[in-house]
Amino acid sequence: MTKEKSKKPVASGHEKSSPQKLSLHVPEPKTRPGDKPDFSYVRISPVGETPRPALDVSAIEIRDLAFGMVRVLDDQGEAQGPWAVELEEDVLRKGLRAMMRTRAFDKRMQRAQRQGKTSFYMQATGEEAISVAQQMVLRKGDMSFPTYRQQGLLFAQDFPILEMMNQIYSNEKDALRGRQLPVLYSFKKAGHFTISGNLATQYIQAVGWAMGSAIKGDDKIACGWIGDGSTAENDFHSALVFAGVYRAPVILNITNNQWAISSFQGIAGGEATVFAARGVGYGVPALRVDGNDFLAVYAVSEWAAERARRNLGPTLIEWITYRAAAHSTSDDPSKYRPKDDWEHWPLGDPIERLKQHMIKRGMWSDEQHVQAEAEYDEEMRVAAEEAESYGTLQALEHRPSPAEMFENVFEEMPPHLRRQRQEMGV
Amino acid sequence: MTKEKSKKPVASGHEKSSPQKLSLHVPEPKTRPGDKPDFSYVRISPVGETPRPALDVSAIEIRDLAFGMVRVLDDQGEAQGPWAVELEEDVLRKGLRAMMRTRAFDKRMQRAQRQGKTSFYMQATGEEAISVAQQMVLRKGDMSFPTYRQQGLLFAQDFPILEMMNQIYSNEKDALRGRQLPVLYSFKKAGHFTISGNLATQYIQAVGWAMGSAIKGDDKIACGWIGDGSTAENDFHSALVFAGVYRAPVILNITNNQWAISSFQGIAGGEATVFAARGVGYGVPALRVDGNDFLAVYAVSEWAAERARRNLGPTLIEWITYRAAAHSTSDDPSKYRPKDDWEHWPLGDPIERLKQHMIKRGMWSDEQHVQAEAEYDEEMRVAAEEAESYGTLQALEHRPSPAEMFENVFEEMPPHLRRQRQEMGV
Amino acid sequence: MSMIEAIRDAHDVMMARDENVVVFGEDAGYFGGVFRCTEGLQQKYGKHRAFDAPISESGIVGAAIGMATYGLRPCVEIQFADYVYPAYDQIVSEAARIRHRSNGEFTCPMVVRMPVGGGIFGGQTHSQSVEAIFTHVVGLKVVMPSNPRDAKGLLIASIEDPDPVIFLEPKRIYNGPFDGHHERPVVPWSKHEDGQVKTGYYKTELGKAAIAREGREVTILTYGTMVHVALAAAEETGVDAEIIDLRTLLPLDQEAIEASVNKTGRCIVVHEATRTSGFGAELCALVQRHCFYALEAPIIRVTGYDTPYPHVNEWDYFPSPERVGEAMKQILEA
Amino acid sequence: MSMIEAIRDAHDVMMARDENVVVFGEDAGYFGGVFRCTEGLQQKYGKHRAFDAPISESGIVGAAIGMATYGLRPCVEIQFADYVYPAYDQIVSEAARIRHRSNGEFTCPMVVRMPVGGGIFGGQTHSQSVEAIFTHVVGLKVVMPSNPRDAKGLLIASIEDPDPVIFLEPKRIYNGPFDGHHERPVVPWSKHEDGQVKTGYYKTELGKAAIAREGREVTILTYGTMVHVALAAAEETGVDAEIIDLRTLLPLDQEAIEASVNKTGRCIVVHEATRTSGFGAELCALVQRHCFYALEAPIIRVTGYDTPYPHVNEWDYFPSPERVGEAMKQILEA
Ligand SMILES: Cc1ncc(C[n+]2csc(CCOP(=O)(O)OP(=O)(O)O)c2C)c(N)n1
Ligand SMILES: Cc1ncc(C[n+]2csc(CCOP(=O)(O)OP(=O)(O)O)c2C)c(N)n1
Ligand SMILES: [Mg+2]
Ligand SMILES: [Mg+2]
Repeated sequence: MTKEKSKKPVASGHEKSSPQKLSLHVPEPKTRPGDKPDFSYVRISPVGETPRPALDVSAIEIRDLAFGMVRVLDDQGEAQGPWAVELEEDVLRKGLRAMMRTRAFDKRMQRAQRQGKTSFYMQATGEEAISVAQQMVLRKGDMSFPTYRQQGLLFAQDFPILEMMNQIYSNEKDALRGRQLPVLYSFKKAGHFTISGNLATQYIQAVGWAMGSAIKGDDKIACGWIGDGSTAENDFHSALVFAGVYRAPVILNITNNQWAISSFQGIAGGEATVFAARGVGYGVPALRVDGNDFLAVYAVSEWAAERARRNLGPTLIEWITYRAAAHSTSDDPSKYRPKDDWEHWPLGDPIERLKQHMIKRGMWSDEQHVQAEAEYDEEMRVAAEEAESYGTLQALEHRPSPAEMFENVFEEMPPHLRRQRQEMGV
Repeated sequence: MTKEKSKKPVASGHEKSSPQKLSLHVPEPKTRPGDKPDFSYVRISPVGETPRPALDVSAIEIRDLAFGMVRVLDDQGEAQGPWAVELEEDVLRKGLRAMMRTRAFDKRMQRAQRQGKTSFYMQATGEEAISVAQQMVLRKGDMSFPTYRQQGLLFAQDFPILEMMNQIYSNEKDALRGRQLPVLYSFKKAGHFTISGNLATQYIQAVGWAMGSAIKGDDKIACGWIGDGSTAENDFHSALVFAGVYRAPVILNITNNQWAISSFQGIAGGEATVFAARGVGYGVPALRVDGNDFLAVYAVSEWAAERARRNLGPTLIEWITYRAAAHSTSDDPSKYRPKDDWEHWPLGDPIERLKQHMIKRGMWSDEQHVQAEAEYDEEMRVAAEEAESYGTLQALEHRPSPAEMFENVFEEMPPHLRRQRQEMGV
Repeated sequence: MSMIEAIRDAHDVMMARDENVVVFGEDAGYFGGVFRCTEGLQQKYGKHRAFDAPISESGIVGAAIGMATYGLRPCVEIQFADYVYPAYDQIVSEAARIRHRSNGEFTCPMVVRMPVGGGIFGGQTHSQSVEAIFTHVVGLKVVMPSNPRDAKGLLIASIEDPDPVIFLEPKRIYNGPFDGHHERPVVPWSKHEDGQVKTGYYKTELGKAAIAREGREVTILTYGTMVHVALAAAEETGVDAEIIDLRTLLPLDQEAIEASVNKTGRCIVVHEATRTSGFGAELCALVQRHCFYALEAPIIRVTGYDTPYPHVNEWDYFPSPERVGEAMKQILEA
Repeated sequence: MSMIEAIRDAHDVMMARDENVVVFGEDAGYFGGVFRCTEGLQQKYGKHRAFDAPISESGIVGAAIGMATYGLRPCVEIQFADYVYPAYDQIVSEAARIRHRSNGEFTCPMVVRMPVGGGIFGGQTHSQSVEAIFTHVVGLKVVMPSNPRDAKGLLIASIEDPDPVIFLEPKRIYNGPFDGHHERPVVPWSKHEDGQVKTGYYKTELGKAAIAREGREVTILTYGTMVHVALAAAEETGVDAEIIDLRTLLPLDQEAIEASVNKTGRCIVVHEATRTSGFGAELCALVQRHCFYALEAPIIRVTGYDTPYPHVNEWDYFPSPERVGEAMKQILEA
């Protein structure tokens, strides 16, 4: 390509300004307590618009998709467009059940915390589709590196809720021996990595784990998880660098639920761009997806998992969703956002949307739904009762022995730890 | 925009693979010692092709420019295209002189290190245009946060070379009192921040400094500098996050000289993408520029500086260049790349290219060039002789007093440091 | 005033006096911080002087360093000390050495605040005491108050200090003095003498210890929450302990320490951090060196154990008045 | 064999024995590391087992943790210890605690190697000794050899260790023992007994000190380069010092230390790191506690000063045989 010679070069300094007072820009959410919710800032593509690329696509080729939004379910509950996959009835039933049980579990544990039975709890309300649907495309041996808000990964596997509750209560049956804060699970048998209380640290570990699988010629893939706020952490960067450089078989998930405690996603960098757009700068193909659309989550997760399994490398996915509940039991969102925000969230409730789709397809009904809800509530009540019988924070006499503190610091206890344990008198 | 309803949704799992052995991809440069140099991997745009956007452009709007390359000087030494600015003769003369003196200085100091007069030296051969031209668009009070390879910033200001040499020799006149490794200058009066030996740490500091200027309603801007290899460091990420979020008045420079000691730029992520492409994911407008083209560097630096001064925020610039010499006096590049790489570098030598342009414009001649070279060599020889008279690593008796070690650890020396100084007996 | 209010007040006083003081951190702007230590500052001083930061501890500190070298006095918050590690490089390699390496051309007057310590069922990532990884760093000052009065005075002194200060806030005593008796109700600071905080500007000099209790039998070197635990231990055992509240760990008030140990001839060091290579080690090293001939018994350390901070077994880990009391008895018998 | 060759050999032995061992770091692949400690491994074992890494210390360690939890045994290189700080969070918050927090479900067998110490005119960013910021971290082992024989045996033991190990290599003695007499020519390891390194597989047990010199008058606790400085000091002063080469700092061989100090009644601690809160403090704290009644004089620390490592004044900072010798004389007179 040649260009005609520009006739007269532009004179230097033609745009030079005289000194001007600078000022600091501090992003601010559109609405604060008392305001009418306003989600006009969310870039939403029409259902079906964002294309489905070939599996072996490069980051550069699909760089514009980061600004689109993969959506499958339309407002009427119909599946539309290139990402619409005809899922078997039992897959949908399983997905709906897992999402509903996640929510019922959250409700029960939130209440347990309020009753002083545990120190802390974190709900995933409104975000259930993402972890549930992604888990459903994974295979045995794959490893997820979740944050504290991916309990859906466990419900999608019908993981024993008693084991989760025992951890939350730090009771005598807690597999983690009362060491970890509630919800910071570790369930290796479920492909669920030990959750860190430090944000973002595990994103690069997921990449390293996936590199390990590739180094060994294994066929396992890894999934990293991070929140919108936590993308600002440095480990986000190192994860993307390593994933891009070594083409690690990993799915890198960003759950953009619009909030990081009291900070809206603009404080993490979501004001002038979208998080998915980071992929291309690291050579990692990236998509932006309606995270409250179970079918879209399933389809894109499957696509990304396939890329990883065929040694085509990493995929970055920004899931757009909304943190409907408080950040944690220590948080009161009415202090920093409109009380009724969630009801106005334009992408709806993932459970309601899947329910609508299933009703549409004749697989489900409102009555069944109500009945299922009641059933799961009851299941959680009963399980909690049993878990509580093994101890809670109000019944410390049931807790794991203090001597456990010294176990598993190392594989073999060194002399100084033995001495300290003796000092403690246990 | 509406899409026709897809008739038959694609069946799930249609792309599902059976388990497949993964393998690790490790990027490898195209050529190694003994190979014929091959730079076909460098994306080079035709001169004049990459457009010049408006100053108040957004990162998303110009996201494709990251994959182009701003170039002004063509093979014949003519200025072409939308970025061609008619620079005054004295600007060009000044630029050429600064680049040539930089190179002469490097030559002399490299030799001094070989003679054992100092411990260490780092040349900027082949990259002189970038720092020289950028400095020429800065104003008094602006602050650069350079790496160890931006000595051109000082030459563009006619900074006293004796002060630089005294630092390199850690002699009795060294303003840094023999504390710092050679070339890790600090010259506040020249808008030259104290250089860290730790890579990338100062990129975010440049952003913070610029935020400070904006907070105070000042009119000063900052320039951050980083190498291709160092973009992998975490501080690169935090700098981009903060610059994007707060729209800091800062120019974020990436000097992509293709190498980081023995590692080619693919190891930092330059294989599947370009570094400039990182900008859009952080909401920072980004350009990719021929760094060996003095006129392009000048024009793009001026554009970015104007953006910053008008409170339009940060700009990320990837300068494409080549590290012609060894990484440092401790390095031997023939161990990991073809010996004659530099001669085949497709973007040439910045000094030769500006010289050609100036000759074309009738401002310069080959004879003048040879004469200037000799003059600068002699200037450096004389200056080095003087600097050496104040001490070198071979003449430690001239060094700053060991007591200096305890000074400026804090503004006021605390008792324990006073005690330790006494202990030392100084 | 609670310690939270005292810290907020120190910010307020300094932001009013010096427009170069700026405050930021995760959730520290609009909301005022998860512990509410910066509440109201954005509303009062504007978004450009008190704002929310991305979740990037290293970015927060790195940006603060840039601002400090520009000429501001940033006072930034790390949400929990357990999350300061990503910022460690910026603190150690940069903030602490900028003055020295530039021979004073550039300086870094900056405060990095963070809540430390356990006792709130926060598990291993909301309970750590990180002082020792900073006391080894040349070029830093390290401060830890034990009550609202000192908290305000020390924070003001830290903000005015020309060098970087690590300001550690024992979160267990944010709302009231806590002596380790978790089974008892918390007494608020308003009921405590040290909760009577002067209004307006005042400084508590860095580098000076306080004597929390005079005594003759044994010296207890401690800081933060453990001051209250040690006081309880003295009261409960009846041992006439001299309790030194170090307040500033770096630079250390060695004079006060030596004077006390030379008087009592016995020394116990109490801290919540894990033992090995904790700051207590430095205290032991100094005391044995400088008071060797006065010492009648080996110095005892009562500390957290060398394990991660537990969740449910918190009270077995937390150095209790009982443990301190036993050390007192042991050292008096030695 | 030089220490570099010994370290390379340890890698080679372990990569041949265990295909789960992988090696990476900045310039560590094709080129074999700036100190050439991994030279030839990529050529021998393939790019997927020995490769170059991006300049991202935290990425290197973070990825290594992921690999270790997958089931590999990564042994990674940080180019200089001065650059380990960005990785500090991954080491402290993750590697060190993964086994504990998952109750052994996930483990992190990983070695992080890095050159430490000065004496090469490397200035403040190529000279630091970082042991103390790791010895305070529960869940880590910390190792520092003083000669090629130990370097190989300890590195093999570290790679085989089921937990994360910080492996510190005193770069000043990579090529030959250095006793602080910088004015004298370097003697290569090939001329030294401890340079006679066995071929093939052998281990030097972690947690066990060595007696570098038996003696009766004073115990010197030290490690790395300073072992050689202490030996020189003993020889030059004629003091009959017992020099303990700790080799592993965590877990520490307390038995060996106590046995020696109880015998000599005097103790000097020597290290190159800055003094305050250095590892020497922990050694003082332990010795005064456990050998109190045997001690005839206060323990003396001979260390780097509490300033950044200087460039041109390196030899004034570096603990010299003279300084150690003077401490010996002082302690014998006490
Ligand atoms: C390193 C670190 N810094 C700060 C925190 C405190 N913290 C816990 S959750 C949270 C917000 C995270 O927001 P986001 O990543 O968006 O995830 P979400 O809670 O929305 O799921 C913060 C700041 C932490 N746990 N770790
Ligand atoms: C934090 C840190 N890690 C590693 C190093 C060692 N090191 C010094 S220069 C260098 C290569 C940098 O390459 P690049 O960023 O491309 O800059 P260039 O040398 O090409 O100008 C490395 C690895 C360092 N100085 N700091
Ligand atoms: Mg969020
Ligand atoms: Mg480079």
